[in-house]
Amino acid sequence: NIAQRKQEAQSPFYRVVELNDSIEDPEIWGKNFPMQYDGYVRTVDQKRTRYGGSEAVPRTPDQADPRSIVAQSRLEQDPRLRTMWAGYAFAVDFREERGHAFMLEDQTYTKRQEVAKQPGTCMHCHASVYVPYKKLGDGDLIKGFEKMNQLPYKEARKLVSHPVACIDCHDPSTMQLRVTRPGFMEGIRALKASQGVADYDVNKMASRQEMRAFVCGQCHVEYYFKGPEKRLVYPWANGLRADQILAYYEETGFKDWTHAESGAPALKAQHPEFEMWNQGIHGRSGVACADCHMPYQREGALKISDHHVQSPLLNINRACQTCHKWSEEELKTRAETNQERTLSLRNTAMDALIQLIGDIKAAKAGGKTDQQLEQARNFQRRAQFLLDFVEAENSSGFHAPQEAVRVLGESINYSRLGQVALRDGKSVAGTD
Amino acid sequence: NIAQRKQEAQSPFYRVVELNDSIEDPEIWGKNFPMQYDGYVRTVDQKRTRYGGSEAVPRTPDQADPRSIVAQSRLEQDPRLRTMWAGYAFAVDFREERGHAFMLEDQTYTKRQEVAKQPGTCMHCHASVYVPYKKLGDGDLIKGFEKMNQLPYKEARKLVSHPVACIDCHDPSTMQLRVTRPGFMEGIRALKASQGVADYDVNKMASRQEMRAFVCGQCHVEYYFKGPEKRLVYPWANGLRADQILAYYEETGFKDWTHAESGAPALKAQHPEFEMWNQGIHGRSGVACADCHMPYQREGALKISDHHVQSPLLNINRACQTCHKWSEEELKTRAETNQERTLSLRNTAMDALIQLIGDIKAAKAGGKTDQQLEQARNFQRRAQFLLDFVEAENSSGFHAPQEAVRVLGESINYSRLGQVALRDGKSVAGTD
Amino acid sequence: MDFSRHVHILLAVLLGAAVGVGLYTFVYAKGASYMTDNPGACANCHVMDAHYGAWLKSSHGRVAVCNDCHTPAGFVGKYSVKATNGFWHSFAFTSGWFPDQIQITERNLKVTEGACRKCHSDMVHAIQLTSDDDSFSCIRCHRSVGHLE
Ligand code: HEC
Ligand code: HEC
Ligand code: HEC
Ligand code: HEC
Ligand code: HEC
Ligand code: HEC
Ligand code: HEC
Ligand code: HEC
Ligand code: HEC
Ligand code: HEC
Ligand code: HEC
Ligand code: HEC
Ligand code: HEC
Ligand code: HEC
Ligand SMILES: [Ca+2]
Ligand SMILES: [Ca+2]
Repeated sequence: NIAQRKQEAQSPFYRVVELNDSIEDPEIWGKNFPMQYDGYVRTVDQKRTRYGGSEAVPRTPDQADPRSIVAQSRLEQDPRLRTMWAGYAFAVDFREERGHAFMLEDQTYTKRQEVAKQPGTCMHCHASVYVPYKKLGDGDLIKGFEKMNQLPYKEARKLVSHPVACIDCHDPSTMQLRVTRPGFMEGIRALKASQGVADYDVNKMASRQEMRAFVCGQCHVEYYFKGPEKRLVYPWANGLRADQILAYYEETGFKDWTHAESGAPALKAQHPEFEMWNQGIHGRSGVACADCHMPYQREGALKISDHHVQSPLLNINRACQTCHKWSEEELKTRAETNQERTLSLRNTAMDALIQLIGDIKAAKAGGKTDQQLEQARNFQRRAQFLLDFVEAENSSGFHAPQEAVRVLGESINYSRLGQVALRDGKSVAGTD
Repeated sequence: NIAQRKQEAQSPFYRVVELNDSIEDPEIWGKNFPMQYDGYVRTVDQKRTRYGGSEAVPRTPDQADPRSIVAQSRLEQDPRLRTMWAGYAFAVDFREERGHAFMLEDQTYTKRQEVAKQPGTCMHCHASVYVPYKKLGDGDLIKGFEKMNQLPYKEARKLVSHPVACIDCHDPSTMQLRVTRPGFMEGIRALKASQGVADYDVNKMASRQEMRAFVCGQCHVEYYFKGPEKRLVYPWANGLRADQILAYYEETGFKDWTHAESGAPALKAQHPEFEMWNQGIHGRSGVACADCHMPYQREGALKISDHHVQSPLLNINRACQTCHKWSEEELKTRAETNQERTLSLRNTAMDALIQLIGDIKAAKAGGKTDQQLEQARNFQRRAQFLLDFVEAENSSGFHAPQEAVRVLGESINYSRLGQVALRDGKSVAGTD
Repeated sequence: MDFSRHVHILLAVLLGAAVGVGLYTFVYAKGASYMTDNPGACANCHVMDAHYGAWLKSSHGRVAVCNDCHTPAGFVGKYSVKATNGFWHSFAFTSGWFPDQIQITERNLKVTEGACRKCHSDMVHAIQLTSDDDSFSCIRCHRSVGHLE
């Protein structure tokens, strides 16, 4: 009733506890902000959309992995992925991602941990590391980051206790958004430098609206581990487009692994949501991640940000309809039409890549030398990275529909050129 | 001033002449509707945008061609087009299209007329044929259409006198929009039939908003001449997507010509603006051609449709800002960003096709038989049609940015598969 | 010749004419009603018709009039904005020098953003908690509240 609402409105939050920069546990923050906390804990929900969300798949817990529910396996859905990643941990276990509540346990128990020795760097995006970094660095965030990167995963794991928490996105005294992740601070600084902006300090120079995307860009980005220090680096020094990132890797000569079937120096792309969103019309229009994935929600006489971060297609009314007056059904169809087009060309690109890998494998078996295979392998490296860039981007093309498909078109070209190069045993005119 | 404007608002048009269904001359219609007529005659303007509009290129008139100004040659801009169309009239003369005022003379004097014998069918889209068709068919539009199709171009040319005129889009008694072109009536009927709607009669069943696109769809469409009667047919029986149209041609076994360098049974795509627009977000949102190309314009107290049909990028305030609140500069950049992405992949696709044609040509010269070349030629046929579909579409991808790029991706795949097939001398597993 | 003097004379003449014409427009177009809060006053100009119609259909058609959104709170603010806008609207209308699709100016957009907060401060209190950064725009999401498209 109105009296009650007026009351709520006047003092929206009660300061029940005194928050400070060392309180990690979201439950304590939740005492002051119970509505946001309620949403936050609901990220345990699992619900599928046509191409996103996630499905709760039951499993029998065992010694190595106590989880009784996981998300569906992407490798089972499309076995071609196993071929694409042959020889790399991803070929062993790769699942649809699910809500934030699971990030720490999913990382701890993925079978990828069993086949490869992972560094503490992994923690950067799967745990509340702000307080642990500061502790480890004696008050210095960056030092703590550098130290944790160099620990073995198992050691680092002991230093953290929560998935991403309030403190990772909010300043406890003002509740303002803030970036706490060194990877993003350094990545965005390199990007801005390439655009002529020197010494960019994200926490001082970003607008509030930018921060509504940057806090997500802390983790939803392409990355690699640089050098023996395993420093987490976002490869943005040339720009955020797939081809600019590929150029960066070409310049630095980095590879993630050697492809087991073809011997190509392969790259793995991971969740470049932030990069793709930047190429799309929503990004260009200043529509931030939080606008769609944490839309405002009425609670009594107040509106608050929905902290149940999830697929906007599970929440079209609030996520889309304030800006778009189309019906929910129509908006869903629009998003899915963009996704279908992307996935149809993704399939063409996937077939092309798998055929190239098969051809190189056969040529190798047939006795071709590394030198004879070099060109085809380089084509594979490029084709595969571009395809994976779209494949790994979790919106199935929605965040930047035309750009996703353009990148796939270039991937197809490289895969098929690889096949031609292999047959010619020499360079193809004008394409290298 | 306001007094005059208040007056105007009350009686928008004066009936100066009595119009009827046999008055062709737009100047006479213009007596009743001088503001629309003023716009109509301004389609002589030539002005370039970044990728559209047109440029007035001076030339010295001669016996065969009295034009002293033409539009820029697309063949000179991109000589690869000559290779793509080798052996077909388009390789001889193909220019950027310009305003409606020129349609009749540009058709009459294109050098394509010199190298190929064209039928009267051509007239359907380059002249005011409504009255001539009716005359030729003794009052029966369809009969007149069929008769004119079968005349040689030169004969048909004598029966017409104007470019598209008021009577081609308007009912003279009500000024309502109407479709007067048999090609569109039949094409849309076939399309609707494929969607389960029987006996579709466009002039009875279309909504007013649909008509604001259908009157343009009378001409801005892909077409072919069917059989010895040279009937104009819009190949829409499977749907409007590029691949559906390609499937239609595959089923009917139609070809436009035999490629001079490769011997492939080639297809030519032409101006599929209507088809592409249908795949885009504007088409889906019910934004019609006239909304952007003939936006409302203030004339004193009145709003009229701007009959100066042209590139909307020459008129962003009226064409776009009704719906979009971004600045003119920003809107132009948005459109151009979509166009750039399309054109960049179009270049990749064009290189791929030209290389395939070169390879087939070399293989032929090297003594390969027709049977050995068949598969590569079929890949060329498909790759070329899909590329040309985007190339010939005059918005450089703007009408449907993601779809344009998807079609190019498939084209690249076919071109490169053709090269592989040629090298293997046999079918490539799983791709045919 | 002193060019800048000529420019000054020219400007003075133009301005005189503008004020004259503006005054004529003001009287003839029932300018006095501009001073009221009656939305009909705005719709006196046919170029405001579409906005008037769209306002009637909008969610605010029954809860806020034009001036609630297009003038700031407080008497002085309100009438000084009205005076500035009133002059330019009359001038533009009479001269015909304005785009077919009228675009709101930055200045007036700020006024409107302020207006949202004027009525809805209770509702948005929570979301303003993290920052009262005034570049945070309401109409980024609620563009159609005043004029349904
Ligand atoms: C305009 C709305 C919008 C914006 C802005 C947006 N997204 Fe999305 N996002 C979507 C939609 C729609 C999907 C597809 C969901 C599906 O398929 O169920 C999606 C999917 C995702 C997914 C996969 C979700 C799932 O359910 O599997 C992630 C992760 C994601 N987005 C992160 C981001 C990040 C990070 C940003 C900002 C850098 C961002 N999004 C910006 C609308 C948006
Ligand atoms: C500290 C790192 C981190 C931050 C910050 C972060 N995410 Fe995530 N996000 C993840 C991880 C890791 C997962 C996958 C968890 C899993 O599968 O166990 C994930 C999953 C998701 C999903 C998938 C949910 C589903 O049902 O499939 C969405 C959507 C999403 N994040 C959006 C966002 C948005 C929006 C923001 C910013 C408001 C954000 N994330 C901030 C790391 C992060
Ligand atoms: C730069 C941030 C970042 C780093 C570093 C990172 N992750 Fe993730 N991880 C994410 C995000 C974001 C998601 C959710 C999106 C997705 O799954 O694509 C995710 C999802 C996952 C998932 C669930 C989906 C799957 O792949 O099965 C696992 C498991 C995982 N990460 C393991 C790891 C491991 C192991 C490491 C270290 C080698 C690591 N992550 C490093 C950001 C990161
Ligand atoms: C992944 C990032 C992320 C995490 C984790 C997070 N928030 Fe937020 N939160 C946001 C964003 C984005 C906003 C919108 C801020 C803005 O617009 O300035 C927000 C806004 C808020 C606000 C302001 C009111 C509102 O709802 O808009 C409060 C209070 C808040 N969060 C509390 C919490 C609490 C409590 C937790 C932990 C239980 C938490 N947040 C965890 C991203 C996060
Ligand atoms: C804060 C505003 C905002 C939100 C929230 C938003 N959009 Fe948009 N959307 C835009 C803008 C702005 C454009 C660009 C067109 C324009 O300028 O009108 C756009 C364009 C689109 C387009 C056309 C572009 C294309 O690539 O086809 C689709 C489809 C779309 N949005 C769907 C969605 C869906 C689905 C959601 C929810 C998941 C959503 N939008 C949420 C503002 C928004
Ligand atoms: C949403 C606005 C919009 C709609 C609707 C639209 N167009 Fe366009 N059209 C454009 C833009 C923008 C261009 C690119 C112009 C340029 O590059 O200068 C264009 C280009 C064209 C061109 C080439 C113009 C030139 O200057 O070279 C033609 C022809 C055309 N459109 C016809 C159509 C037809 C026919 C329809 C309906 C079936 C249609 N358009 C629907 C916006 C639109
Ligand atoms: C009777 C056939 C016909 C109809 C009907 C028709 N057009 Fe055209 N249109 C043409 C032809 C032919 C040309 C090219 C003329 C030339 O280059 O000489 C053309 C050219 C154009 C151009 C290019 C102008 C430039 O500067 O490059 C645009 C834009 C255009 N038409 C839009 C439309 C729209 C919008 C409609 C419907 C309102 C329409 N047309 C109806 C046949 C037609
Ligand atoms: C189905 C309608 C249609 C038919 C039939 C048609 N045209 Fe066109 N023509 C157009 C449209 C629309 C344009 C403008 C768009 C473009 O140029 O792509 C055009 C443009 C042209 C142009 C100017 C641009 C150029 O290609 O150099 C010439 C010349 C031309 N046509 C000649 C012909 C000839 C010759 C025929 C008969 C063989 C013919 N047209 C049949 C619709 C048609
Ligand atoms: C290529 C098609 C085309 C041609 C040719 C054409 N018109 Fe139109 N005309 C339209 C369209 C589309 C509309 C918008 C009708 C609607 O919304 O119902 C229109 C509207 C009109 C209107 C209604 C008022 C308005 O401006 O919206 C009048 C009057 C008119 N046209 C007169 C003419 C005259 C006179 C000519 C010849 C000089 C002519 N038209 C040639 C397509 C055309
Ligand atoms: C009658 C309304 C209308 C007109 C006129 C219009 N648009 Fe749009 N536009 C839309 C709608 C509707 C969408 C889809 C997004 C949405 O639902 O808000 C859209 C989407 C877009 C997008 C995003 C989609 C993409 O593919 O990137 C761009 C860019 C765009 N319009 C540019 C233009 C330009 C440039 C013009 C003028 C030439 C124009 N529009 C004219 C209504 C219109
Ligand atoms: C004398 C005729 C007339 C009257 C009365 C009138 N307007 Fe206007 N208005 C115009 C004209 C003409 C423009 C376009 C000016 C331009 O774009 O330069 C305009 C533009 C506007 C704009 C957008 C441009 C800007 O300055 O931000 C707003 C907002 C506006 N009017 C609101 C109103 C309101 C509110 C009222 C009633 C209190 C009103 N108008 C009364 C003629 C009028
Ligand atoms: C609830 C708030 C609200 C009310 C009431 C309102 N407006 Fe507006 N008006 C706005 C907003 C917000 C904009 C900016 C729209 C935009 O940029 O998309 C605007 C813009 C305008 C513009 C500029 C055109 C444009 O689209 O930018 C004019 C003119 C205008 N209003 C006139 C009026 C008139 C006349 C009335 C009363 C009949 C009125 N408004 C009532 C909120 C309102
Ligand atoms: C004069 C006071 C007043 C002003 C100014 C005002 N509003 Fe409102 N608004 C109201 C009232 C009262 C309601 C409740 C209407 C109802 O319950 O039907 C409302 C309802 C709303 C709603 C819910 C209805 C809907 O359209 O979804 C939104 C959103 C909203 N206002 C946003 C805004 C924004 C944004 C602005 C500024 C552009 C604004 N308001 C300016 C008084 C105002
Ligand atoms: C990022 C998008 C976004 C922005 C920015 C935004 N809102 Fe909202 N607003 C929403 C959504 C979504 C809802 C619906 C919440 C619900 O229904 O649970 C809403 C609801 C409202 C309501 C209540 C509607 C009702 O039905 O009662 C009002 C009032 C309102 N907003 C005013 C504002 C004002 C004032 C501002 C600026 C300070 C603003 N909004 C900024 C998205 C936004
Ligand atoms: Ca998911
Ligand atoms: Ca042109």
